[in-house]
Amino acid sequence: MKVTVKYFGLVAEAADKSEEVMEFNGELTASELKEQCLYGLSIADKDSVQIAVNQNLDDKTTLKDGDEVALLPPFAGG
Amino acid sequence: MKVTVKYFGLVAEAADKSEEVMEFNGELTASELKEQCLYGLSIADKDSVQIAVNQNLDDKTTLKDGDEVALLPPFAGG
Amino acid sequence: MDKKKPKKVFVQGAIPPEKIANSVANHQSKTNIGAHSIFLGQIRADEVDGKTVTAIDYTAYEEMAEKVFHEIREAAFAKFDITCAHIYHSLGKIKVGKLCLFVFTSSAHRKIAIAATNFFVEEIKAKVPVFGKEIFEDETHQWKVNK
Amino acid sequence: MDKKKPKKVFVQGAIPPEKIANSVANHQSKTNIGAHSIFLGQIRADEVDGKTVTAIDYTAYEEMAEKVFHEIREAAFAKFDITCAHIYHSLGKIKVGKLCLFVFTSSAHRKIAIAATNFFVEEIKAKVPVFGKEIFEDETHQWKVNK
Repeated sequence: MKVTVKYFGLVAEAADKSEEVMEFNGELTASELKEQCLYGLSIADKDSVQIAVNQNLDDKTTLKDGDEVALLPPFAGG
Repeated sequence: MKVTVKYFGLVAEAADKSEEVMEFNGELTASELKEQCLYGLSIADKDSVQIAVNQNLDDKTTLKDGDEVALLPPFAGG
Repeated sequence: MDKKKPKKVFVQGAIPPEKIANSVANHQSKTNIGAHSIFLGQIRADEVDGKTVTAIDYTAYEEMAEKVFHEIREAAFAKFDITCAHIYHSLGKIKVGKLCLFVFTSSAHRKIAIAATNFFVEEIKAKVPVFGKEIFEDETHQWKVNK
Repeated sequence: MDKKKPKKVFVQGAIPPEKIANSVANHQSKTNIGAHSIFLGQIRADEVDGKTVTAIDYTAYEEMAEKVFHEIREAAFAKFDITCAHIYHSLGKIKVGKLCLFVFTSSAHRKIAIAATNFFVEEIKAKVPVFGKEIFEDETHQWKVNK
């Protein structure tokens, strides 16, 4: 199963990447994927990072093949 | 004693004048003057006409020589 | 800063949209500002008994009105932490679709600017001796009353 | 009317003040409008630990952001009796004093326009995935967080 992970703002900076394709077997929720992606990164408040799956905020869902997952640090628009 | 009376908006229209100097003897309050000025004029709601004496809303005051009294219909600014 | 120089609020005729752009541009050097809140009043083609408003002819008790505008400014600066505030109101015959009121406040923070503009608009409507003759297409008229 | 055509909200670079004048001028033919309410966000020279912000570099999860902007518009039109609503948000490096957000709503009545603009601003701050890197004069930076 493949999902595309997008990194933004301070998460992209800490990870030093903006996008990657991850492959894995078995079931994985969005928040499990987040934990995995942020593991080892220097981010002060990981709880403040929200997850969007296919452009909807959602950390409960179990990921499906082809999903687009985004890791979103606190919003700063306006 | 002389006061200047200014008419605005629908009051000026009904009175067909914008300003006049009135002379009288004895004491007169602002609201008594208003009553006198509006007497006989075709104004539907005379209660809605406010009085300013020397540019302050005031209908209680007793007029003094040289006062400027304004008869102000409902405001419509903005 | 603006607080100290009382400026004339009334302008003859409609307020041109360019005035808004100029006012905003003039504030780009004030780097403590984070938010501008603007209110514009535009003449509406209201229908009354089948007749349509084509213009409003504004008159005012000008000396008192400028004094009240000044008092509203003072109250706004006392009440809100705004950096600047500008108000312009039209006099004369303003056609439908044209602007008759321009309120512009600025602050470090959005909520303050928005609240201050709201305050100005409500105070102006309630307290300033401005009168409006709504002129219909057949040249008859009625007198506008703020609600 | 505007309701039906979803337009792009993001613009590259700062929003020029002339855009405001043009937007207002474009609404002078809509004679059912009585009130415009405008909010502008301007980059502030905040001081943090003795260093001064010189610019904010905005990035966004663009596809999701445009979708959320659209949902906010839909919600605003359902909630408020507005005739039009326009939003523009900058992307890229916006210098201090320049405009990064332009919200513009119009209605027959002032209270509706003011409430709608307020709604847009709060919703945009809370819900749209936009990220801001505050750049200091020494080229260091910190990430902005909306409060």
